[in-house]
Amino acid sequence: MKFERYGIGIAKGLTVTIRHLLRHPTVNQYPEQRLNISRRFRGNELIWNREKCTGCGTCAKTCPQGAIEIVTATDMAENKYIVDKYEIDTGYCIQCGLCVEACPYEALYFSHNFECARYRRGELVQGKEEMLETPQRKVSGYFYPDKAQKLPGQTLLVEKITEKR
Amino acid sequence: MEMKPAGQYIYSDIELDREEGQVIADLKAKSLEPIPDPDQWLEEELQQNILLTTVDALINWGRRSSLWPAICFPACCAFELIAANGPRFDLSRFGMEIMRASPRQADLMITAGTLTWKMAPNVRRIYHQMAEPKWVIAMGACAISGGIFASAEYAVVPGYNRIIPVDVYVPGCPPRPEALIYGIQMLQKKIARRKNIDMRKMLER
Amino acid sequence: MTVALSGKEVAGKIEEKFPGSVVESGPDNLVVKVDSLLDIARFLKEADGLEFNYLNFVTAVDYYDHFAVAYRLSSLKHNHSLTVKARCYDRENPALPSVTGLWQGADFQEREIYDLFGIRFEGHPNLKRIFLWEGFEGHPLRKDFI
Amino acid sequence: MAVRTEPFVLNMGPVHPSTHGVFRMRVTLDGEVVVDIEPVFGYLHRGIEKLAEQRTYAGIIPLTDRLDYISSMNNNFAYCLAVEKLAGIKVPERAEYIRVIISELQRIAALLIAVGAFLNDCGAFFTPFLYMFRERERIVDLFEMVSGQRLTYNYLRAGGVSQDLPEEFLPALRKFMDMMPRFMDEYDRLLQQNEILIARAKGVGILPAEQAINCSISGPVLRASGVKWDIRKDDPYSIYDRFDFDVPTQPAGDCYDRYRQRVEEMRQSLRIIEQAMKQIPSGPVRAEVPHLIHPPVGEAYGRIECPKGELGFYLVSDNSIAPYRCHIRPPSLINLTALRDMVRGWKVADLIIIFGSIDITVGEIDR
Amino acid sequence: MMIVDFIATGQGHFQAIPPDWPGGFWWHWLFFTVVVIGFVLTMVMGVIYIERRGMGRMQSRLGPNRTGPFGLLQPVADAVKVLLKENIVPAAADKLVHWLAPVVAFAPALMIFAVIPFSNGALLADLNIGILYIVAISSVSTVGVFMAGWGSSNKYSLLGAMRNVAAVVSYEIPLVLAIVGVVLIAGSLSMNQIVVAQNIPFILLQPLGFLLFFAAGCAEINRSPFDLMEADSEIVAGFHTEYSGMKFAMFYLVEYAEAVAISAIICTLFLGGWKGPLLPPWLWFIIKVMLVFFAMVWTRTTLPRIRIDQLMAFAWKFLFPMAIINLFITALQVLAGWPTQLMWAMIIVNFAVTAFMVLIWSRFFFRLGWGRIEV
Repeated sequence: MKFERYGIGIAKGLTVTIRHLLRHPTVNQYPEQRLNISRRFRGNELIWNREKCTGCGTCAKTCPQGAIEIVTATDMAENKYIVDKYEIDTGYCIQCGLCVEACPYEALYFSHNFECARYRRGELVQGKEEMLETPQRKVSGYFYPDKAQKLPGQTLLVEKITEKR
Repeated sequence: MEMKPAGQYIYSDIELDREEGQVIADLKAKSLEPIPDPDQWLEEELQQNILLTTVDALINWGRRSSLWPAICFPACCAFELIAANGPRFDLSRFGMEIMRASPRQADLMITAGTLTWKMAPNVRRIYHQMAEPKWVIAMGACAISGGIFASAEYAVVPGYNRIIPVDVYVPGCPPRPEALIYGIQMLQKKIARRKNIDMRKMLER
Repeated sequence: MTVALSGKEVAGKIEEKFPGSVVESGPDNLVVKVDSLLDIARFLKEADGLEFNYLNFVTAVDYYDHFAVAYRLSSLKHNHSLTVKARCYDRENPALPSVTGLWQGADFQEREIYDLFGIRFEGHPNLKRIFLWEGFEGHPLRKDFI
Repeated sequence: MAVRTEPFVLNMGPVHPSTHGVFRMRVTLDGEVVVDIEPVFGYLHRGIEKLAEQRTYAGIIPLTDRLDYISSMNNNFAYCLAVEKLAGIKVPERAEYIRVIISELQRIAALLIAVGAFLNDCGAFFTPFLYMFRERERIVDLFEMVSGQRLTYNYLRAGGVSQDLPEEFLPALRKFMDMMPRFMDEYDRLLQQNEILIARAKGVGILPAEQAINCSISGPVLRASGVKWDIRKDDPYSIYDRFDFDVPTQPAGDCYDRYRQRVEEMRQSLRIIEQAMKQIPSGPVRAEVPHLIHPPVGEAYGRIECPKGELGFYLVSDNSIAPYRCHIRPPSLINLTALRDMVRGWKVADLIIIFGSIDITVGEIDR
Repeated sequence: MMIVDFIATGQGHFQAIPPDWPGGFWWHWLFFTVVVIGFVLTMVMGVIYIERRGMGRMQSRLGPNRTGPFGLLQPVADAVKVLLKENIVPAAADKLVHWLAPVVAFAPALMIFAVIPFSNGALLADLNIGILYIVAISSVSTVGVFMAGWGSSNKYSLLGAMRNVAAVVSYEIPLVLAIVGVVLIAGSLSMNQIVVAQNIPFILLQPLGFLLFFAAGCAEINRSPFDLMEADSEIVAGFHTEYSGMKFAMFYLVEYAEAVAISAIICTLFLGGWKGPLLPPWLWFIIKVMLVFFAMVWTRTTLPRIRIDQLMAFAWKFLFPMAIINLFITALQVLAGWPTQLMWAMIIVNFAVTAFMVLIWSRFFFRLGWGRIEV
């Protein structure tokens, strides 16, 4: 640092900031432009497959939070459980993904959706009917590579060439 | 004033700490039930559907276009909040980049992070220091319900709505910056419906 | 590579200097008597060939009948490490000598143990609650804390 | 006649713009000169160690994410090392490489924040902070691709990693690696030689080497004081002994040196990633580990060099599915021991930058 | 009708005594009072917009762009919101002082514009001691700031206010000395005469003076890198920590009004004021003010903040001696009659002197008191 006292450092810094003024900013204007989020995105809701679920309760056991509430009744005729109540409080869930990893029957997925804000605390509790897959509530590829293949590739900031020099 | 040599420090009085502990204990005893969500306006909207006056519209436009957040970032979610403020998601598009360090000048409290009982009196105080009108967004699982730390009951407040009213809940642990922006837009919608000038009350006078 | 010193060898050295102060010695740890803890700590810090000048951490474990306070020491000079433990059998009013005079880094950690386990450290300059507030009842990390 | 002034006490925090979270200092001031400070902790004490005693070994990983939330991957790494040591699990080769790449990327991300926050404390009005946040965003993108979350990754598992890298990860990482050195040069141009920064930070808050060791300081703060001690070199864990990198040190131990030290470490991390990218083999990424781990009775201490210093997990097992005791060695808390001696006699403005140069995360201090 | 001419063409020459107006002075004063207040408020909104957008772009963000077209209405929205917020007076505050402080701070910021010419002779009062008036008035807002710090009964406020007073007291001297150089060349204290005298902008004749004035001016109005009194990272929000609602709005206004004032003074003294080809003079004036303000935003975005004792050292050990030397050299040049005959030689000489001085000072004297504390 030979020139540490001549004001050259300040001048260099000023050139960096003025150059940024001329560059295209890296902003993604969210409500209009939407990023393609990760294929493995752990969305803020869970998606539950009614057909595949056997009601074994492994998800509830694995959940470090105890956020999954599952109540089952035994169906003697078909020799399986009927899920009476399947409820998860999204305001309490931490999206760690352990339940999805643990599910032995591939009946539980993450959603690919993050717009879940609510005005009321009570509306955050996801009931059985609100957990089914719909066109709005897409399935994320977390822990399911075959589902991930169908989703669009992630938008990466490294791909965005904004730094012309 | 002479500096004392290394090793000799000035320690605070234990009385002050006791006082702080007393305040915390009082607050803890007082806030056993969550404060109900301020959602009266939702029903109003359904029942009356009164056209807002022009003045109301102007005021609400001003309020919702320049929400200045107060600094209250206890924990992890703070980094998603900063990311939302940062160059990629850029809250400043909504006129929100002015983070007022002084709560007196802020309108919005984004509660990014776990609240502990030791911190609760301070957050409550910040909330009371903010000038009306003010709003609160509970960001993340910890702010909504205590989240992953809720079972450490001795230290963690299960949700900010125990001590302050919350307007919008944004779930996630932490929510993505986009999710936060979505929550902010919901709050803006809420502000837009707010009635500042109540004609009926004026007529009664 | 940090060498974990054999507790037995070190115990031999300590026994030479302070007979009867080592309770137990394992492959990489050493349990010493509470009374002679401070002397041994000073010896470990200053003796040639040992020179444990760096205190990695201090912590405590609650075993119902006693508290084990573990000091993990290492030497940046010789690059070896050792875990020294002291057992504290008094549950009502457990106490240990403080090592802040030797390793200043123990300052906050001893306060933490005092806060979360209730073990007093005699000679600590500012022993008061660190994470919880004054007037909090009980010590959270004890096994009997609900 | 000697003029006497009365000291007055200023409470800085728990909510203050530059205390990096909810940290409080009782500052005794004489005018603008700091006579003494007393740090007050506990405003974010969330009982992580207590919670860990009630959870399974796998269930603790989400907790470690939230410990030092700007270097979550490193926390996972340290915890997994401790569990593997305790249960004697062998990690597959590919998983080791993934861990190293991820952990070094995380180091860069965390150090970017540290440097940015330090410069912000110097008053550079968010510019360097936002530039560095942009670069962190590029890293976070990669992490999101791998793990599906932006901040709390929960990616590493005892015995490997949860999923293999997606196929587009390595090309994207390649692009990042080509880009990053240019940006680092740009940051250097922005403020490294700035006269005002030098005037503010050089010679301020000097921490001598002996005192640093005595206070158990670790990480960049220790190395900035001239002590060549890096766990990656001196006690290599995982596969760090296969990589060729330097341990930079700085002579003086002042704030400016700590800032330079962090920048140098980022460059070394880039070197490590470069080598790991070349050598990464294919194969399984997760060892055959039972769902619930029952380690034998015993204790283990797994430590890594995290961006803030030595992060260690001291686990005591009683052969059940949950650890009997899980102690975390928090580098942030222990690095603060020296703060008091460093700031005495300096001004309020210096207190801020000295505090900023130590680089703490409150989540880790209070746990 | 001068006024019609002025609005239509932007040209015209106002005398201090406007004889052809019916009613004489009153119309003139009324008109210009309205113009000045309107100008200040509009300019404040303009500079807030410039600062937020410009700073956003320099930080590779966008800045406000949602409110109105290109976010142009953002300052309006801020104003609507801030003015309607609750007004809090702390319980322990000195009520009267707390209430008066924003008024005391606000009035002088507006009064400065009385002597700033928007066009040839187009100013509220063409005082023959215009510069002196500015120097006198601009220090008054410090009283308001200190009242705010004292009246709030908050430690951070008090610290901020003390810092501000210290800064203003120190920086007034180099500020005035830098002005004197200009006055010597122009030969008048009247702002209008100074602009008229600038056949070439005085920045070319007084480069060192310009640098000194810019630095000292930034310090006086607490722009970065001298924004110690409201340093976010150190003392929360400085003197207006306890202010909310309309009173805070006034402080916010003062902050930017002072910035506009300093920019206007700089452009009047050094950049040729309203002079310029093609465009009408008032437009040139506004463009120049914006440019100077942009330079302030630029430095604010880039530079770290300096410490309080360094702030003092910078004033007394760096700016003050340089200002004296600058004054001395200028006086010599004026005595020798250079300004009229050897204009270009003087420009070269002055630039050489500036470069030499800055180098010398940064090498030897700048170091004094640097990096250590002087109590």
